[in-house]
Amino acid sequence: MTQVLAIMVLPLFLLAGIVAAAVLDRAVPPLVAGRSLKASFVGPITVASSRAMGQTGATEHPDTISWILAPILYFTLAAIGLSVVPFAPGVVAADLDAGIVLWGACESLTVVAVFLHGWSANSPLPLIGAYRYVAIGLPAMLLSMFVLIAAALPAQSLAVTDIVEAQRSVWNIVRQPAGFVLFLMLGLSLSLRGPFDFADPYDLAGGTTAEISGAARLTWWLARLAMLVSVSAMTATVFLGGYLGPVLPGFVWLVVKTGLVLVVLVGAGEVFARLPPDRMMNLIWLALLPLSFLMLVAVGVELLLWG
Amino acid sequence: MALEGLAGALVIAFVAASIATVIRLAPSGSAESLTEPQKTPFLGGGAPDTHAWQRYHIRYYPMTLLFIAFEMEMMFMYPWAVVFVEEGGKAMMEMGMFLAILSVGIVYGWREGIFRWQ
Amino acid sequence: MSLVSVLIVASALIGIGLYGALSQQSFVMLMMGLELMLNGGLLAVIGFWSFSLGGAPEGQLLAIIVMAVMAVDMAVGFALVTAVYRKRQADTTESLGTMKH
Amino acid sequence: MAIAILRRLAGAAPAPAFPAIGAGMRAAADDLFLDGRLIRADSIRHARILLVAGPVREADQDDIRRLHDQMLHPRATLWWKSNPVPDFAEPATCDEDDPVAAIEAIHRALIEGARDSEPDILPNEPPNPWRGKGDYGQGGEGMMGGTPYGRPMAMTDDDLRDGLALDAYTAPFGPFLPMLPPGLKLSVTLQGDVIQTAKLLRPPSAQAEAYDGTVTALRALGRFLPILGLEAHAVRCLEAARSLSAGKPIELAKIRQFLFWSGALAAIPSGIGMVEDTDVRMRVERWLAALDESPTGGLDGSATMSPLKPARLVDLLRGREWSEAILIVNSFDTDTLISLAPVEAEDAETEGRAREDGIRMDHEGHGTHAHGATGT
Amino acid sequence: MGLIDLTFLVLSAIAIVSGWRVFATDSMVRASFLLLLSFTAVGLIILMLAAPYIGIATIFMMAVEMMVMALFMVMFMMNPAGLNPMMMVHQNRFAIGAGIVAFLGLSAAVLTTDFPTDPVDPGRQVIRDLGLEMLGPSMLIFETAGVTLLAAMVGAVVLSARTGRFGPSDEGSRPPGLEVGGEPAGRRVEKASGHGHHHMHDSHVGDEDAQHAEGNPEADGHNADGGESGRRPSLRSDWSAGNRSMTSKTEATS
Repeated sequence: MTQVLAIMVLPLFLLAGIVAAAVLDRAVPPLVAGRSLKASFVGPITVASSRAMGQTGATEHPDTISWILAPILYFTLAAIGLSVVPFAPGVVAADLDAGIVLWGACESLTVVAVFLHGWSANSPLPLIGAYRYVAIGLPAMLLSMFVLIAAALPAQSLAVTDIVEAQRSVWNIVRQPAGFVLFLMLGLSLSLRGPFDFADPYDLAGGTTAEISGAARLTWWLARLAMLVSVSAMTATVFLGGYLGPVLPGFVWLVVKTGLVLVVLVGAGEVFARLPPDRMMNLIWLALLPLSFLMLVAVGVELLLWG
Repeated sequence: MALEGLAGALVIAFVAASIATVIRLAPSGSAESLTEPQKTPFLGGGAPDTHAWQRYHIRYYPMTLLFIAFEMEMMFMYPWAVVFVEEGGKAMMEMGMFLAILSVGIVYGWREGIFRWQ
Repeated sequence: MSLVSVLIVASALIGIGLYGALSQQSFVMLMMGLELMLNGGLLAVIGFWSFSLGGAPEGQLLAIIVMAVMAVDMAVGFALVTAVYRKRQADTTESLGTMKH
Repeated sequence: MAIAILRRLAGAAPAPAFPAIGAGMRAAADDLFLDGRLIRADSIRHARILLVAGPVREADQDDIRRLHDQMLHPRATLWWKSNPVPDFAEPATCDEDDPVAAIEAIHRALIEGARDSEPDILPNEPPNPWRGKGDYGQGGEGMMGGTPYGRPMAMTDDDLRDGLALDAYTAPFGPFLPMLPPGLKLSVTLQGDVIQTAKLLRPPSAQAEAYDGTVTALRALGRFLPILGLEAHAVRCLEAARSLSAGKPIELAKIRQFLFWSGALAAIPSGIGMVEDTDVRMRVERWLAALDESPTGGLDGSATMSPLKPARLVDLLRGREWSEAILIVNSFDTDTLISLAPVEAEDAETEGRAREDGIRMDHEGHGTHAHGATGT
Repeated sequence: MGLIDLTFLVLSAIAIVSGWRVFATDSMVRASFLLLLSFTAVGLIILMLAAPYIGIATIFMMAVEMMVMALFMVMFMMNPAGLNPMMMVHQNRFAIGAGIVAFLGLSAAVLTTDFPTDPVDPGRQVIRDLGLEMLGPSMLIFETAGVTLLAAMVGAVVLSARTGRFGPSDEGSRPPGLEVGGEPAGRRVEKASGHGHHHMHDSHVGDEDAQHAEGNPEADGHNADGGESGRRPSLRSDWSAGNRSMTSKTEATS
C-alpha cells in the first residue's frame, strides 16, 4: 500500500521539482550577475510554451528514432533514479535490495542517452558534444560509485532505505564530506550543468541541442531538469539523512533538503569555470578518483575502529 | 521484495516514458514540413560538404579501454560493502589488495599518458 | 517462467551470437557475437542458480566472472583492433589473412 | 482553446533572436542582449528572429540566406541598421539605437499569427540529387561512395597526433557562429575534435572599437567567459562595460573577486595561442589587470594593438582541440584578429604552408599529408 | 498465465529480437545499443530470477560496455552510420546453419534433461551470501579476477597506445584495398598532378612497394626518418608543451 502511495507521490514530486528548478534557473543567473532578482513562476511557463510551439527541426538524414528516443530515455532515467528514494519511512516506489546499483545503472544509461542525442543529429557540433560528454561522463561515474559504496558500508546494505536508516546516528555528509562534494559534481555532470556541461556548452553553439527546436528541445530541457531534481533528492537521501529530522514529518524534511541541494547545484553551475575536456578527464582520474578512494578508506577505518 | 521493487520501477518507467513521449510527439501547431535548406546542419552560415557521421577520431580511446576493465571492480565491491562490517579487518585487507592491484593499472596508464587527449 | 523456458531463451541468444561470431567480417561485429553468446551463458548460469542450485553463492560469483570475462574480452579485443588498424588500416578479419606483409 | 492559451503564454516569453553581426555592431549587439525581454539564441534553430545587425558584406550574403532558411517556422528577420540582402521580400528594418521594441512586436505578431512566417529563399533542393539513385535508392554507391541522402561521406586522412588515419571532416565554420567573432569564417578540417588544418575563408568584420582600457577589457571578458561556462559573470562584465561607457562609476573589485573564485584562470590551459610571448591565459590576465586602471586612459593600446610579428591565426589553431581553439580565437580583440588573419591568395597560402610544414617536420615530424589532401 | 510469466515472455522476446537485429542493422551505433537493449532485457529477467544484484549490475555494466563498444564501432567501421546499406558477412549460410544447429541442439538437450529442482529460498539474503563467498571460500578467485583485470588493463594500454616499448606501432601503414591489391579503401584518391612535393606520398599510397623502390627521397625521408624518429620522444613529453615550442620556433623562422 505504501508503495502505491509512493508511486503516486513520485510524479508530483518530480513535477514540483522541475518547476522549482526552472524558477531557480531563471532567478540564480541574474543574482550571480549582480542584477535585481526577478523570480517568477510565469517566466519558465512562458518559455516552455514558447518552446512547445513551432517546428521540431531536423537535419538531412538524422537517426530519427534515436533522436526521438534520447530525451525520452533521459527523462525516464531521471524518474527511475528517483524511484529508489524513500519519501518517508517505508514509502518508496521501488524498494530494491540493490537500490544504489539501480542508481548506478541510471547514471551509465544517462551517458548513453546523451551520446545518442548528439550522435543522432548528423551534424558536427552535436557530434563533438556527444563524444566529449562520454569522456567525462564515464569516469565521473566511477567517483559516484565509490562514494555510494562508502555510504553503503555503515548500512551493511545496498538498499537506499537502509542507507537512510543507518544515518540516524550521524549523517553521511559528516562521514565523508569530500564524498558529498564529489556527488554534487556528479549531479552537475548528469544534468549537464555549468562546469560539467560538456555536451551542450556555448563553445559548441548548444552542443547536442544545436539542431533541435520545438518539442524536442522542450523535452530535452525538461529531462535535464528532471535529472537535476532526481540527483538532488538522491544527494539529500544518501548524505543528508533523507526523511530523517526532528519535529516535522519525514516528507517535509526530504523536500527541504532536496530544495537545498537544488539551490546549491544551480548556484554551483553558474559560479565555477569549466575546464577543457582533456584537463577535466585528467583531473577526474588523477585527483578526484584517488580522493573518492581515500574517502572510502576513511569510512572503512572509522567503522573498524568505532563501528 | 525484489519483485515488488522491480514492479514499482517498471511502473514508474512506463509512466515517465509515456509522459515524455506525449510531450515529445505533441502536435507543434506548425504543420509545414521541413524543406531541404531548412535541414542544412548549423555551421553559422556555411554548408558542409560531407555528412558529419564519420569514423570519428576519439581522442580518449585508451582511457575507455582502461575504464571498462577498471569499472569491473565495482561488481566485486558492491557485495563486499554489504558484508564489510561483519567481516571487519579481513574484508578491508582483501579489498585493499584487490584495489591495489587495479590501481597499478591506473598508475601504469597514467605513466603511458593515456589520460591525455591522444 | 521455469528453468526450461529460461534455458531455451538462453540457447536462442547463444545461437544468434554464434551466427554473428561466425558470419561477421569485421572484428567489432564479431565481438558483438561473442558478447551475445556470453549474454546467453549468463542467463543460463543464473537460471540454474535460481531453480536448481538452491541459491548457492558460487552461482552468482560465476555470473560475475562471466561479466568480467566480457570486460576483459572487450578491453583486449578493442586494443587489438586499434593496433591492427594502426598497422593495416583494416577492420576486417580477411585483411589479416590476405595481407602477407 | 489550449492552443490559444499556449499562444498567449508564448507571446509573453522573451523573444529568442539569433544575431548575425556585421561591421561595427558587435558591442551594440552585446549590449542589446542584456535586455531581459530578449534571449540570445546560441543556434539558429533556437531562434525565432534573425537579427541582422549592421551592414552585411557582399561575401556574407549567401550565409545570411542559408541561416535564414535554417530557421524553423514561425520565423522572421529584422534588419537593424543594416542593408537588407536581395531576395528578402518586404524586409522589416529598424534604424533606431534600441530595437527591442521592434523585435518584441515582430515576435508577438509571429506568435499570434498576425504576421506570416517568412518563406524559404533558397530553392528546395538537396545539396546533391540522390533520390532514386544508387543501389538502394539512397544515392550511395557501394560502401562509401556516392552521395547518400544528398552528401558524400568523409574519407580517411592522416592525423597530426596519434597516427590513426581516420576520417577527416572538413567544413566551413562561421561567419555567424556565436562563439567565433562575427564575420570570421574558417574552413576547418577536424579529426575528432582536434583541428588538423584551418584555412581562413573570411576575416572578422571590422568593429572600430576604440581602445579604452577598462571598458575594452570588460567587453573582452564578456565575450570570453561564456566559453568557460560563466555566462552570468559575462553578463556582469558586459553590464559594467555599458555602465562605464555611459559614465556611471562601477565597482570593479567585485568582478575580479568573482572571477578569482570561479577558477577561470586555472581553467585556461597555459601555452596555447602563443603570440609575442603571450599565451591565452596571459592575455586574460592582462584584461583582469586592466580592471584596476582608471576607467579611461591608463594603459594605452600599444600593448595589445601593436603590429604583430607575422603570426597567423590558422597556424595557432593547427593541432589544437576545439575547446582550445575557441579560447585562442576569443583571446584577441577584433583588430588584432584581423591582423592575424590576412587574406592570402590561394597560391601563396599553399606555398606558405608547404614551407612551414618543412619547419614543423624538423621539430615534430608529424605527417604532411593532411594538408596535401585538403589543399587541393 | 500470470503477470510474471507475461513479463518474462515480453522480456525474452525483446532480448531475442534485439539480439537478432544487432546483425541486421546498418548503423553501428544502433547495433551497439540494440545489443544493450538485449542485455537490459536479460538483466531484468535475471532480476525476476531472484538475483536482484546480478540483474541490475548486468544492466549497469553492459550500459558502460556497450557505450564503449559504440565508440569503437564508429571509430573503426567504414560507413559507421550505415548511410549506404551494407552486408559485411562471409560464410553466411554456414553461420546461419551453425546458429540454428546450436539453438536446436541446446534446446533439445534442455528439454530432454531432467534438472534437479531446488529453487532459491525467497527470504535468502543473496547479496550478503555473495559477499561472504567472495571474501571467504572464493577469495582466490576474487583476487585472481583482480590480476586478470590488471593484465587486461596493461594489455589494452600497450596495444592501443601509439608507441609501445618497441617503437612506433604504425610504421609503414597503408590501407588495404576492398579487393586484393586494389585501391586503398575509403581513402581520398589524390590526382597525380599534386601541387607540391608533400602530395607525393598520398598519390602513391596505393602502391607502396613501387614508391619505396622509386622513392621520392624527400617524402620518404619525412615519413620514415624525420617523421617516425621525431615522434617517439614527443609521445612522452607533454603535448601542449611540444606544440608550444613548435609554434614559437615556427614564428622565429618565418
